[in-house]
Formats: sequence, C-alpha cells, structure tokens
Amino acid sequence: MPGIQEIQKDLSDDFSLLVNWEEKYEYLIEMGMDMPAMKPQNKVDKNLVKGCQSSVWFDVQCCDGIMVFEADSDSLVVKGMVAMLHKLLNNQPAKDVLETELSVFEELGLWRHISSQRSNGLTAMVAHLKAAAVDCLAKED
Amino acid sequence: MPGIQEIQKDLSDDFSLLVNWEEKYEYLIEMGMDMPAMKPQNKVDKNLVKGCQSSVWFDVQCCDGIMVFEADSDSLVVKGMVAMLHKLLNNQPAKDVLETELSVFEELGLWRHISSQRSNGLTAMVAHLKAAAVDCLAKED
Amino acid sequence: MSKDILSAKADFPILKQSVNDQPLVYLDNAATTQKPQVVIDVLVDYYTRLNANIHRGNHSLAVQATEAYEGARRKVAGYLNAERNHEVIFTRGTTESINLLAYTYGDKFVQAGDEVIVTQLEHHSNYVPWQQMCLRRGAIFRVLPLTDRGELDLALFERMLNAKTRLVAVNQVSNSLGTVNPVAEIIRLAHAYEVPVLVDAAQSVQHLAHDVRSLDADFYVFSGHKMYGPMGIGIFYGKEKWLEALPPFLSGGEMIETVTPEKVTFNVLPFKFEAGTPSVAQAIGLGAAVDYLQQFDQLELQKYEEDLLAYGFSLLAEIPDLVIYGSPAHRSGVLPFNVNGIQHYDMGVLLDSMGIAVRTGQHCTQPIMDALHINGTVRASLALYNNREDLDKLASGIRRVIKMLKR
Amino acid sequence: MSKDILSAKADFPILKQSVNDQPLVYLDNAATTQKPQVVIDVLVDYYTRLNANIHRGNHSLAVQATEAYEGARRKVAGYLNAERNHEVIFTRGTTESINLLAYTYGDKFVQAGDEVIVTQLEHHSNYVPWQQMCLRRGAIFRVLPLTDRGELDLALFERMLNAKTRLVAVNQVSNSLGTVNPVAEIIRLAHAYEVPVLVDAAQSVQHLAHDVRSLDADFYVFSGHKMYGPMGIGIFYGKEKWLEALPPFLSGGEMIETVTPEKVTFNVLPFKFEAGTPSVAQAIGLGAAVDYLQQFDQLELQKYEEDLLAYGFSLLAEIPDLVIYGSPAHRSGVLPFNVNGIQHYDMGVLLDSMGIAVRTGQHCTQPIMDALHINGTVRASLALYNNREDLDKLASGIRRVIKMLKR
Ligand SMILES: Cc1ncc(COP(=O)(O)O)c(C=O)c1O
Ligand SMILES: Cc1ncc(COP(=O)(O)O)c(C=O)c1O
Repeated sequence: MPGIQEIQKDLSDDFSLLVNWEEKYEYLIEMGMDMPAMKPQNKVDKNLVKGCQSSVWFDVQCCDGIMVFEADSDSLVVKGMVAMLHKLLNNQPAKDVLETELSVFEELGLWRHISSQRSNGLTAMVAHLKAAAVDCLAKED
Repeated sequence: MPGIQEIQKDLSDDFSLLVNWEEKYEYLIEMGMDMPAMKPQNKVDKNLVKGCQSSVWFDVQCCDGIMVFEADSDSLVVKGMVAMLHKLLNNQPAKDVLETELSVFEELGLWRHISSQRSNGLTAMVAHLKAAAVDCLAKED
Repeated sequence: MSKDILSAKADFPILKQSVNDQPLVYLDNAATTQKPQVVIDVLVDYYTRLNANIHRGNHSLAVQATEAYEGARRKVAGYLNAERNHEVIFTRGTTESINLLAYTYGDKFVQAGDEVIVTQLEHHSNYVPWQQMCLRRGAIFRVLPLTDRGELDLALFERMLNAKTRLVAVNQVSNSLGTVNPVAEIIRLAHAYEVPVLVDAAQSVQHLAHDVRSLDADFYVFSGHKMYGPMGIGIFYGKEKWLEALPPFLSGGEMIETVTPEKVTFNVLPFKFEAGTPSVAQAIGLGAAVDYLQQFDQLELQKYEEDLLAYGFSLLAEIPDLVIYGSPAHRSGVLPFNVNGIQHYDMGVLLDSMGIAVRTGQHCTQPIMDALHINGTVRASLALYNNREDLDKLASGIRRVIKMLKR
Repeated sequence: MSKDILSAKADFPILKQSVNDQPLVYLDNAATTQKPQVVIDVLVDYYTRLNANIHRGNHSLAVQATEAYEGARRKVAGYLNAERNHEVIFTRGTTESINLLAYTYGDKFVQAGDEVIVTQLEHHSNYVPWQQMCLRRGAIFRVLPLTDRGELDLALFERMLNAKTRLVAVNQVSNSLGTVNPVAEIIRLAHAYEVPVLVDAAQSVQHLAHDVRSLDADFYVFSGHKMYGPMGIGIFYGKEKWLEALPPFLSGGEMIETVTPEKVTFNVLPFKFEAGTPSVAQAIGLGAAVDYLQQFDQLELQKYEEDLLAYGFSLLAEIPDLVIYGSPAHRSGVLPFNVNGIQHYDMGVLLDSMGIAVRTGQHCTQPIMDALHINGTVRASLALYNNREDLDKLASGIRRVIKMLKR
C-alpha cells in the first residue's frame, strides 16, 4: 500500500496531463463513478455531513489504527472529490491521516469552488475525516 | 428707487471686482454691518426663520403693495446675505419681489455654502420673503 | 435619441473578463447585476473629489457631497415617479427596507388577532420579517399559496382579505420562478379594505414599468445592486401619509431634531428614517445607475429583455430531459430549470468550468421549493447586457454537462 | 519596517485638491476621514473583477467574492484581536450597530423597572437608541453627567450601578470634546455587577489601542468611514456568548437556515446577524483600510497623533479671546473651541473660504452643549495625514477671521 504522499504525487501527475477545467472535472467525476459503492444501509443520518446543496455520507471504521471508510454523495462532482479523499486516505494509518498535509487540493486549484462553500466543502469533509482519525487513535490507546 | 434687476446688476458689478472668496465674504460682512439695525422689540419668535446653526429674523410690513422690512441674524455671514436681500427687495413692489428671479446669488457662487443648508439657507429666506409678498398682494385685493 | 441596447455590453468592464480560461457569460443577474463603468467612475470621483459627511457641515466638500446625495434622491424619485422626493428613503437594500416597515408598521398598527398576508412566492426577505413581526405582535401570518402554474390566485387572495387584514406584502416578480404578479390588481383589492400594500420590486424595478404613482403602491422597495448600482444601497419608498404616520426605526444622529434626557423630537422626512451617516457614495452611485438606465428607451428595453427570455426558453425546451419550473402567463428575467437525474449543484459547477455563471439551490425561497417538492433549481437570469449568444452558450453548455454526467 | 507617517498624506488623492482656490486643509476627520488610494483601488478592482452575490453561489465570481468578504472579516477580527472571526458582524456603521443591540438586547434582557446607563458625553447615536429602548420596555434611562473638566466621574458611575442595571453604553472618545474615557475601568466596575458594556469606538478605534480582548469589552462598535474605509460599512463586535444569546435583528435571506409558515431556524454566527445581501465591496474596502493602517507602527502612530494634538492646542492657546472646551486629563483627536463674540458658524464658513475644512455646531451631542450652556463649537479634528503645517494654517486662519469680524 503506497503512502498518502505518494498517492498525492500520482494524482497530481495525472491531473497535470489535463489541459482545462472541463477535463479535470471529467476525470474527477470518473473517479467518483469508479469508487466502490457505499452500502445503502450505511447511508443514514448519523453518517451525513450536512451541506447546503448536496449531501455527503461517510462511514468510517477503525481497525488497529488503520482507517477504513466508505463514502458517497448525491452530487457527482462532490462524489469525485470524495473518491479522491478515498483514494488518498482509505486504508491508511490514522496517524498519517492526521499528520499529512493534503497539499494536492491546493495544487490542483480545482477545489476552490467547493472548498469555500460553507459547510459541504472540502474543508468540512477533511475536518470530518481528521476528527475520525483522532477518535481512531484514541481508541487505540 | 432703482428696480430689483438694476440692483442685481450693480451688486454683480461690485462683486466682480473682488478677486477671491475671502474678499467677497469681507464685502458681504461689511454690507451686513451697514444694514439699518433691526428694532430689538421686533426680534421676537414670530419673526424668526429658524435655522440649524444661526437664527434670522424678518419683520415684514406691507404698505400699498410695497414691501418694507427689517432683518437681522446672529451670524455675521448670514447677516451679510440678509443685507443683500434687504438691498434688493426692501421698498420694492410685492409684485416685483414675487416675479423677479434672483439670479445674482447663482452668479456669485458665494451662496452655495449657505443656500444648501437645510433650513437656514438662502433658499429658506427667499421663500419666506416671497410668501410675505404673496400675503402682501392678497391684502391689497 | 435613446441608447442602443446592443451597445450595453461594452459598458461593463467585468464582462470582458475570462473565467476558467473562458470568456465570462454572466447569467446570475437576479442575484446581483454587474456595474457599468460610469457607476464605478462616480464612486472613484466621489472619493477623490467630494468625500465628506453630509447635511450638518458648512465646508465646501460637505456642501457638495450633500448636494450630490440629495441629487441622487431626486433621480430615484424621478425614476419612480414619486410625488415627493422625501418619499424616497435610502437603506442598505430590499431586506433592510422590508424590516424597517415590519418593525415600525408592526409596532404602530398591528395588534393581536390582526392578519398579515404574504404569498408563497416570496423571497425569505419578504416572508420571514412578516412572520417574525406576527410572532412579536400575536398577529396571524397568512400565506397565499401558489397555483400549479406558479402564479397567484387572485380570487383566493380576495377571499383572504377581511376586516382584520392589516397589510399585504407581495413581490412584483418572483426571483426563483420569474412570475410577474398582478400587483396593480392586488393593490386595488387591498385598498378596497383600506389595507396598504408593500411591493417587493427587487426583481422588477430594473426590468418592468416603475411608476409608483400609477401603481398606487403604498410601499415599494428594491436593492441598488440588482439594478446596476453599487452594493449596500437600496430604497424604501413610502407614500408621505404613511411615512408621516410611522414611528422612526433606527435612531441616532441625523434623524433627531432636539434631545433631552426625557424626550427627543424627530427630524422631518426623509431624515426621520435615515439615522447615522448614510451611505453617501453608494447613493450617488445608485443615482448614476438610474441615469445609465434612463439612457435607454424604457419600452424598447422591456421588449428586448422579453424577447431574450423567450429565446432562452425556446432553447431550453429543445434539450431532452430538461424540466422548466412554472408556466405563468407572464414571466420576467428568470429561467428556472433542472435536468432529470442531474443535481442542480453539479450543473452549476460544471457550467462554471465553461465560464458560464448561473445560480443553483433554493434561491432563498424555500416555500416555493417545498411547493414544487424539489430541493433546488438551476437559475439563469438576465440583464440588459445579455444577448442571444450568451443563451446559445448556456444551451450548449447544458448539453455538454449532460454528456459528461449521463454515461 | 513600518511605514513612515509623514509619507501618508501623499496616499490620499483628495488632499491634493484645491478648495476655494486654496490647497485643501482637511480638519473634519471626526465626521469622516478621507480614503487612501489603496482603498479606492480595491473598490474598483472589486467591481471590475469580482463582483457577485456571496455565500450561496457556486460560480467562480461568487466564490472569489465570498472569499474576499470573509477575508475582510478576518482582517477586522485580527485588527481588534477578537477571539473568533464570527464575533465580527458587518453593519452600515456605528449607528446601526448600536440600534441592533438596543433592539435585540432590549427585547430579551430588559424589563420594566430595569436600568440602562449612558453618559452625558455620548453622541446622539449612543444616546437616543437607549432612551427609545427604555421607553419601549418601561426601563429607566440613566445619564452619568460630565464633570466641569468634561470628564466622567468614576465614583459617581460606581454609585449608579446596582442590581437593576442591565447595560452600560459609553464611548471611548467623545466626538465633541475628545475626552478619552476610562472604559477599561468602567467595564471592570460593570462586570462586578455582571452588567455588559457597549463601547462606542467610533472616535477611538482609528487613534488608540484596539484590543477588545484585553479591554474585555462585551460589545464594541465603530464605522469604517471614520477609519479610512468606505462609506456605508461598520462593525458590530460582540463576545460569542452574547451573540449566541441575542435574538436576530433583521430577518430575511442569508440569516435563515430553514423556513416553514410556522417556524424558522436561524443560521449560525456571523450570518444570523447579516440579513440580506451584505455590502460586499464596502466590507472588502474596510479590510483594505485595516491593511493600510497596519502598515504603520501602532504605537508610533498614536504618539504622532498625540503630539500633533498637543501642538494644535498650544497654537490655539495663544490666540486672544479663544476658548477651548473641556480640560480632560487625556484627550484624543479633537480640538473644540470658540472665539468670544464670533459665531461658530461664521468661523466655519470663513475658514472654508481659505480652504480649511472644520465642523461647527452641536456635533450630534446636544446633551454636552446643554451642559456647557452653549449652542455649538468649532471643531477641528485630526487624522494620520495631518501635520503641523495644517495646524499652522488653522491658527493663522482663525486670526484672519477674527480680524475680518472684529472691527
Ligand atoms: C462617538 C460617535 N458615536 C457614533 C457616531 C455615529 O457614527 P455613524 O454616523 O457612522 O453611524 C459618531 C459619528 O459621528 C461618533 O462620533
Ligand atoms: C424578490 C426579492 N426580494 C428580496 C430580495 C433581497 O434583496 P437584498 O438581498 O438585496 O436585500 C431579493 C434578492 O435576492 C429578491 O430577489
């Protein structure tokens, strides 16, 4: 399993081949479609990260300090972002999730739109996953 | 007795000799000081044209359609303006007071400051005298 | 000679921009319009030549700034055909204007058990202030429902009116469906019960006729920023008799005549309702926007915008799976839609990636969304600088998005 | 390296102007300050590159405008050393901020028989809203008198405080006398009774220390236009616990979470208090003004302004028949005076003829004028761009006027 930094680098390389915003979004949406489906019974209110215009569900499990999660969104754009987070953080040690800076989002610029949205933004999603990582580590002690 | 238009012309000529604002104000203030004093017993509330920062009194009489008035102000600048109105309109037929456009104020520019003040402005004073002229004509009929 | 409408686009510097490497197509005009260079210039000129606090000053800057501010009031009064300049009060915008009335009218004229009528077509800004006022006063908040076509039912409205009705608040054009409401009729019916009517003209004053006297509106409110003027300025118009009857809202400098610890006396209209230092630059900017608008022949402008809207709908109608909301007899400025199976949010983000700015979501009209059983729409909305090319790009953008998402 | 204060004058384009054929000497800064070019530029940039309605939009302009607006909030919060950004609410200005509190705090926390304390040193904007609120709520409006020196008497204030006191409202610097009030002490004394304090910082935030946390102010309000920012924007700062406890003031778009005919739920801070489209451009402009101010070393700036004021008083003291009002131990920004036998109005108009802008009259502080038994003063007031030459011109201008009028 490659580390978060390595995956960031790969993603960044992939995106650098795309010439414009449309292509980047297309790629992102494809990533969303390729992400493993979330079990319907996990799409419950307690897993909902509530947003303004779209909903995101995260079901996070913690096994021996490793974070494992499923996720989904009713927006395909947001789902693409979720898939990117999934690629980066699923199956990673909670410690790394907590400590690694996710510079790739900044780098790609694509996220500006979504990240500054009040509550369903990328910032909120990352914060949600980092909080889960904290819980995960706490359980471990 | 020269007519209002004639006096306007004279005033305008006098002022045209003055090179700057300060000189114009000096001249104006002198006019105020030279104006015949108002009888103290006439400086009563009913003759007050109330203003924001200075007070003006007008005591207007009407004899055979001729307007005769005394006036004063606690501001020397305003008193100068009042004196100018006195020079223009005192002893003039009410009919002329009502009908003549007082273009001299516009011309001199000096009045901009005072005329746009909310209530103690030149506009208010002229309106007061024109209203008195209407009364004067009404009495005559 | 009135100005050519097709020349307008060149007057708006922001429209020359690229967004996401594409030339900007701005179709979010119901949220806020862009500003012509003349309005921007007036702001710069104000701050570089005139800036001063107004009304109480005797120095030259203060006098000139006061004249410019009061000049702007006269321009707005002229634009609205108000009977008196002092019937025009400057506020921050539509929302503040409505709250001003809700507080002052509520305190003075609304008692427990009285009724206030709004419609289901209102923006939150013309809904919540009345609801809150009714809660404060123990009054009954009544909502005229919209019909299946997205219109108001006049017969139903007439039945809602009664001796307990104290006020009617209605918009002239709905910001989320574009429905043009029969406000003249509503006013006539309400006046039969001696009930005053507030017209929310936020979406109409810049597009339709704007004559408060022939409309016989008691109150008429709108925002400068939606009619090519600066942010942070709006209008509260009220008939003199009402403005005289209402108590002041905000208190402080400027609206005071005399003050003692026991008592104050208030200043005359319009100052009674303009407490504190007003937004001088913005008011003058709004005056410049009015001047800009009045360069056009008003009927021609209305016709141009109507044709453009019809053209937009004809393009949308051809797109498979696209649903247009509402089918009112008369619509202005707004194209509300969704594509089946595509989230409005995704549509908005992806159109933006092509440089096309639209708005998505509930548009501050949750009651309408609830009535339509949806959680939002895509809304394209027009201004005088839009043209057919913009709408062609919108239509092909939508088709692109459908292709991207429906595989 | 901090910026040289003597270089500031060149940053303000309006100061290069002539008024009445004389170079402008602007000494009406307590009414409103002039704006540096950087603030004007930010407004132009906003309208030519960013303009959009904020918060609810997904398109690029809306996102960028939202970021710029929230960035301005962060700048102001930083400038005030607020604990949280959402404790900073944008309003139109000091007057609206005070009314916001008077309405919301009054409704929730003030009952018949309760007491509210203001001082005789207040501007009408921090006097009348409390008086009106007390009238609405049946509460007692108490006014702390000023001393012969034009100061507040802390011992007397302490005696006025009691278990019925609900709020204290006081300015940090008086706009008509320049008195610097001991607000830290006042807050300490009031907090001993668990009474919150509103600090009217309209005349202090731009001149003195501005740290709401070390001051422990519950509410702190001021106007952008008096601190080199645009017209029509101001700040209502409140401690989070108070902002959470207060009901909303204006209602409408933006401050709503959900709406049904029966009920609304309100948005989180700061949005709960920002109903309707905010003044986006002006907020960003205020942020630019904060950036501008922070280029200077704050202590050096304060020292510069203090020295300048002392210099001004030393010049005035030499003029025969000139009366200076008040003699407080600590004064900021304001030179209030009259010349015996000369109407303040005449002084103002004639100084203006020499290009010198001062303000004359009551300065929206009738209670102070009543206490001093006068009907007005001449007020020269300073900003960071003023220098000794301006004050030399003022002094010789006053001497000229005396010569013109006293013959
Ligand atoms: C001390 C003080 N408070 C309040 C105000 C009112 O400020 P604004 O008119 O900007 O609302 C002023 C402005 O003159 C002031 O000097
Ligand atoms: C119909 C309608 N009413 C009221 C408003 C509120 O206007 P503002 O946000 O400028 O106060 C809007 C703006 O979206 C609107 O469209």
